[in-house]
Amino acid sequence: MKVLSIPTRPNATPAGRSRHRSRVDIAITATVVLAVLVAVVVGLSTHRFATVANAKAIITSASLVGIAALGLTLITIGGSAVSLAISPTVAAVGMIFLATQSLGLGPALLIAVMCGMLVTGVQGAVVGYAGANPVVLTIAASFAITGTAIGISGGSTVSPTDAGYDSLNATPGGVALSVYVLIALALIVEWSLRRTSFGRRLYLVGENRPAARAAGLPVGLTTTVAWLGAGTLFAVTAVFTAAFNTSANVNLGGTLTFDAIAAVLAGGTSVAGGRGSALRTLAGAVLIAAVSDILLLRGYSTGVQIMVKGLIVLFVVVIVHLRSKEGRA
Amino acid sequence: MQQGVNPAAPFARPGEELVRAEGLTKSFGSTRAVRRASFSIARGEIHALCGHNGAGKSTVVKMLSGQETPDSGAIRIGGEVLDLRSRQVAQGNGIALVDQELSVVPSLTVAENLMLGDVRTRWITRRRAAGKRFRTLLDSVGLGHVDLDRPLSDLSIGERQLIEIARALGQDARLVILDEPTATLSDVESDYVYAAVRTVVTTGCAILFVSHRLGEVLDLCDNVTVMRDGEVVATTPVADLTIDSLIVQMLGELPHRPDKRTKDDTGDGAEALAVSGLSVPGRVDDFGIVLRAGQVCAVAGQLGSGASDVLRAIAGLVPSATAGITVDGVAVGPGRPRAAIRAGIAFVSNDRKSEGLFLDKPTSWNLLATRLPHVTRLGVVNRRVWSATLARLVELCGLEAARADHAVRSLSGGNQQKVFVGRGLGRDDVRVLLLDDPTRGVDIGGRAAIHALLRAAADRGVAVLFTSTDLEELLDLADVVVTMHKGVAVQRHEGTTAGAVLVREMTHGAAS
Amino acid sequence: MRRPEVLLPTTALTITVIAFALIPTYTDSTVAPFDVYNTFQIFARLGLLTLALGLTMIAGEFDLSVVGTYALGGMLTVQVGPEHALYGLLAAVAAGAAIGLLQGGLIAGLRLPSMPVTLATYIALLGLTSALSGGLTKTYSNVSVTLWVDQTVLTYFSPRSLITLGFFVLAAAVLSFTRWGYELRAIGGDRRASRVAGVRVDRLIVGTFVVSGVLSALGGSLLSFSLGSANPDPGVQPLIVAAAAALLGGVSLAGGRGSAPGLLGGILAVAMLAEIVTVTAVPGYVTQLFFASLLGVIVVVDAPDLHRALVRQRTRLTHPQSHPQLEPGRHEAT
Amino acid sequence: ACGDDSSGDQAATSGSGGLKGKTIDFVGYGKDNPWGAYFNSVFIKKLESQGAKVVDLTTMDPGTAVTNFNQAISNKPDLIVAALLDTSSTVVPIKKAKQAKIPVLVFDGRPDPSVDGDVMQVLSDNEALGIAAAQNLVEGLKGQGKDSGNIIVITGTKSGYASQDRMKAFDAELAKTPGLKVVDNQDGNWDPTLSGKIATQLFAKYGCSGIQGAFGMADYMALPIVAAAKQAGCEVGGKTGVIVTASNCFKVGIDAIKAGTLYGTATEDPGTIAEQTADYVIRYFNGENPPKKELVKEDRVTAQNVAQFEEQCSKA
Ligand SMILES: Nc1ncnc2c1ncn2[C@@H]1O[C@H](COP(=O)(O)OP(=O)(O)OP(=O)(O)O)[C@@H](O)[C@H]1O
Ligand SMILES: Nc1ncnc2c1ncn2[C@@H]1O[C@H](COP(=O)(O)OP(=O)(O)OP(=O)(O)O)[C@@H](O)[C@H]1O
Ligand SMILES: O[C@@H]1[C@@H](O)[C@H](O)OC[C@H]1O
Ligand SMILES: [Mg+2]
Ligand SMILES: [Mg+2]
Repeated sequence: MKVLSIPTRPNATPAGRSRHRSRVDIAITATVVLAVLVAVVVGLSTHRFATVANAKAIITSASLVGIAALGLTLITIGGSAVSLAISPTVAAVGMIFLATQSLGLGPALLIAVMCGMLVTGVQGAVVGYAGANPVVLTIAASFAITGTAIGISGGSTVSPTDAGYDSLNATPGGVALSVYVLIALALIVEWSLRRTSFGRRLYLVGENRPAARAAGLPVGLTTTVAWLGAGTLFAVTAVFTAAFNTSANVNLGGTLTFDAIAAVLAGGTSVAGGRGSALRTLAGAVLIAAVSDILLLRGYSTGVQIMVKGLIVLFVVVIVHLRSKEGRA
Repeated sequence: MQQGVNPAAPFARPGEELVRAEGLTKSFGSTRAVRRASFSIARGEIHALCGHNGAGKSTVVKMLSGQETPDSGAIRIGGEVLDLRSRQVAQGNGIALVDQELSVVPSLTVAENLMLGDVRTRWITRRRAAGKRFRTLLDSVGLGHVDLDRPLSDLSIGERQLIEIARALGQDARLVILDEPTATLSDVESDYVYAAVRTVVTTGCAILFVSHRLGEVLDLCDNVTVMRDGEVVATTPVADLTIDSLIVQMLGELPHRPDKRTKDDTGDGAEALAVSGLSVPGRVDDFGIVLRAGQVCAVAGQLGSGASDVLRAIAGLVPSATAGITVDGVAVGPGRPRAAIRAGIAFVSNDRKSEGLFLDKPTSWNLLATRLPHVTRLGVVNRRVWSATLARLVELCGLEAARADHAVRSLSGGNQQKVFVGRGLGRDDVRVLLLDDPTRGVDIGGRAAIHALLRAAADRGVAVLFTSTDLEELLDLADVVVTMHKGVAVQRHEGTTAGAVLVREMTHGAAS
Repeated sequence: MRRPEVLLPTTALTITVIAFALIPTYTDSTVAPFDVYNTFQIFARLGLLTLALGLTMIAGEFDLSVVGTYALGGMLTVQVGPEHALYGLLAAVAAGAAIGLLQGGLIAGLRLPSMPVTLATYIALLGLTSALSGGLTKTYSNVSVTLWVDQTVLTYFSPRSLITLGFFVLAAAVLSFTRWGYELRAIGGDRRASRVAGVRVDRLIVGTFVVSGVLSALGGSLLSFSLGSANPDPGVQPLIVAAAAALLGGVSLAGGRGSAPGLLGGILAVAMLAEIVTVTAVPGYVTQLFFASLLGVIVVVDAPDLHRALVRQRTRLTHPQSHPQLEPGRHEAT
Repeated sequence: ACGDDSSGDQAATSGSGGLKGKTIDFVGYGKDNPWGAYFNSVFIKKLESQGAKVVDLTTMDPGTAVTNFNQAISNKPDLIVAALLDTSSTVVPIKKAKQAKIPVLVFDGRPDPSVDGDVMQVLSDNEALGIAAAQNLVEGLKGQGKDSGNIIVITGTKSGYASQDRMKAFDAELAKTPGLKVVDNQDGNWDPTLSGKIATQLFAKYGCSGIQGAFGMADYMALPIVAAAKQAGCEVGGKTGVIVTASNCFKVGIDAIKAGTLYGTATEDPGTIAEQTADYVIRYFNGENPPKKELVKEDRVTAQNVAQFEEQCSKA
């Protein structure tokens, strides 16, 4: 077999180029380190920031967005960019969850998850098998979901007839249940992405769809499964959100669509697909929550918090882009 | 800079020098695409640039047209050294271009495409006035029948190419560069281009003509500059050239042939692939072939000859293809890549960047992408099986084991191609290996390694079918060569065939 | 064969005009000139946003930040210009241009994808607007301006809808009589080819984003004048409706396709639909379902893999003997 | 300025023909708001049962409300009934309606003083509601032995007088107990989800020890405050926990008062005012010339008197 190998050459990258590369690289790394340092210093010097209670507050506020963002991560890695139908899906599933409380918590949860999977999975199938543009498709889906939800509910708020949902508001060990669920789900998603053939296929399909097709990978199926997973995670967000608010209407999802996208992007995942991880999304969600928290504690308004969230996303997007360009120069 | 460069031969047609390339050098990473290339073109001259694939022709073109900046060397136009920073600057200096890759916009109309990027277009466009000029322009390339307001997407690929040529010719440029302008054109269409080019040079402008069609080069051009492996070999007046002498200039000394098998070694296998009546509307007409297990067969044809389409259709990637295909006697429905793969057909595209490799993923992922079912248990990756399979493949492909975890993007082109080919190797379920131009952009060493891989696959009983435009490769590797020209098979050759015959058939079709 | 950029808006507009004209026959409501006026008012509310988004889509980009700029423009107008409406307007336009310059510069200069960049800007702008207003809806005390922009002109129009129409006319003129028009479609259709052909791609991208910023900010200004107030968070509905209008107007998400008259047709169809819904008191959710089906059809018809499957199916049907018995002797090339 | 001025005459006279054949354009709160949903159902049903045609132009978005108001004017109905989410942006539409001689009835929060004389009004006693909320907090904290502490407030849409009047009265009443201080006051836009979000932030910002009392302007806004407090690990009610009050009543609120998590609320249930507004419309069309302005009587509700209001408050 040795005959087949060609003589290996020394890695002969021209000196000029490597010097140039490392200079840009150093600049990027320095910027990132500086940003982290500033954040740490500002954080530590902020009254009440470095306390256990506050840490709980941060992770709690990251939990609901975080779970939805995990779902979006699957969609993004699979090359479908983003879903713009997250908020309506969460609202509709939340309404269904509260409306079915009389059946008991278990059945209500099951129905909610099934609905989330169905609604999102159908979109995934259209994207996966027909190659439809996910952005337009999810815009259409958001109209369809909201329209249907209003049509059925008459536009009014759903209030539960049984209080079974309240166990989702539990705080075992003084930490909200949704936080445990977030961590568990992040680990499960991360494991599936890294260790299963579904995960590998998803990265491959997401990075290069024509290549995946030519290599005979099941493009349609893989995409659909990813969206089904996303639907499940949206449903989990929905039940927690509905339980927390004790009532649900078509506005339940609020700004969740954009919050989830922000978390995914802040985690350094590119919308081009083929890259990203659940843990990085988790980090993105926590990063945004932590910075918002610092600003909150320092007395900045909600507006400033939102603005800084946008700037963080912009910063990460630019840095990640520059880095990956460097890496492949 | 100048030493070691062949002094330009005297021109066939005397004229004032217009363009001079002086020691142009360009590297991409550690690929030295062009080294100290020098030549000059006179006013009124049609100057050909020839060379094998990857010789550096297009890179020279890119430097002359402002798309790439030379690492060193200079470009003089009308005696003045110019810094061609961008396409606009080059155009401002009177350099028009037809790129090797079709560069028109299908969603625009014919007229809009003709105006596109023209530095003379004013902010307010006056269509009426331009209309007359465009009509004349279209007439000159034989598109008199085409409506100026039709979107280009209504036109055939050949017609689109003619539009791009018309655009360049209509820019009143001092130098018009045509990089393989006729590769996708029929004879009739090409004739219009030749006529138009001849007309344009009478106004004193110069043409740089890149082509693999040696016949047209000899008919049309005044001087030929031949490049080989990034360097200029010679510039010769056409009067002093024949097709055969030009081929020798391009190929240089043929390297020593590796163990090319005799005809007896093959042909005893069972029929592995049978294709009949393969047609792709507008591209391939009624192609058929039978291959035995262990045979290596080349479909040889120039760009646009339909050779690639034949392979893609067999791989199920052309939805409009019709064909009867059987693998080991079992019929495979066309148009469905997964069915083809299930039947044992593995395909290696000629476009490894967009249709082949997952560039940002590690070598290991790329090699195992088509084998996930074999390395997983109940959907979970079995790390032991994964590493064992990987180790076997890395060894088989002659890759560095240590780099299996590096992104494929960081490998050299040759090694990338080995990874790509390696995906279809060492698998019992692969019966037919299809490779579309497997050594495009790969150097001599990498090419030999890939050839060895293909041979080894054939020895294990796989039927190998590949396309190539490269004579050397055809002669080295193939047991059977089917030449193609304009969508139809010209001739099937088994055993030794003279290279010149193949080149002739690929560039001229069947002898008449 | 009609092309989608003509076919889509004409169909959409025809259907809605017919539905509009038929209102009296299928309901007991009547159509008054005011309904036409009101249609144009709805048009004025979303028109500039649609134009801004549509132009970036034609160039093959997608400017999600338009709603952020729209909100900021409205807020600046209210806060800067209570006395002199013009100052407010200028502040909004300047902010829109600056935002466009920044985004266009990043996107063209670093070759960044526009979606994540404009999304980040969108979030940041909403935050900025909310910070400027303390999160509150701010009122505009200059009632005379409010009355002026919405007064009836020529029965069917108001200064506001006429200004908006004016921008569509201007855009149509610029796009059809200057090289900007086809160059914009060129860079959206095939950016590489455009670069090779010598189009100044980067400048054009920056310019498009500046125009998009200015138009969105102006749209926000006009809305604030009309409402006499500015809302720091208009929500995502305007963006989604504007995107739907642009798609109906024959613009494609892939870029390279679309025209100003098409965009006008798209947004007029949407406005008329909204007016029909109000006049006939059709429940709002029906409109949403209608939009959903419309977009659903557009996106599915456009889906490449579906095309592939259809071509394959058609090939099968027209060549029924797709797996024929191999006739010996015919396989091999001569 | 819009529409045909001359035809407005007979519309302006209420006549005495009852509601039969009358058209009422209803620019009320949207159904997505729990209060609006119940108000609308009662109000519309009652008028339709009398033979009137009600055109539903309700919304919870202040901008859309203005458009809808203008639409209503163009429809030339016999009456426009409106709730004013944003007081100032409805000044111009009210003036336009007057020009078009279309009568307007405003309910819940009062209109801008500049157009006060141009409309009929059935108002919640928002000042009483604000006072009740403040009294609930003072009383609740006193019960815990506190006469000082930090209060957070999440209001309804701040651009409307329903919120502003409640807040003014609340502040004035609270000022009587100098130890109590409003440390944060945020616009919750009559939106339960938004209120929960804001509350979560505020508990993170001040910590459990930094908040002694909370005022969510509606029951459906106060309950997310309770949920947020619990999520943040803060005690609610009882001997030391946060005292939470609302200022309108729903079944969920009554349940919470009984459970002890909500200290108190005030009446202003949507049913009562809906009945009274519908009644006003009927009287108007019957030519009974009802007074230009009517106020709904409001009461304070706590655990002590919850039984008395349970029936009135449990319909929505
Ligand atoms: N952008 C690039 N990055 C890296 N390598 C490149 C790039 N462009 C060209 N090359 C390499 O430079 C060499 C010369 O390529 P070039 O395109 O000039 O060849 P050519 O003579 O035009 O070949 P062909 O006849 O196939 O068109 C090849 O090895 C090619 O792989
Ligand atoms: N980005 C990179 N990071 C690490 N190693 C690299 C990178 N790019 C190239 N190399 C290594 O440098 C060496 C030269 O690579 P290069 O692509 O320039 O080779 P090449 O001359 O084009 O070879 P080939 O003819 O096979 O294409 C190879 O060993 C390659 O693996
Ligand atoms: O609950 C709210 C009520 O208290 C207020 O008066 O008007 C709007 C309602 O949503
Ligand atoms: Mg070339
Ligand atoms: Mg190479």
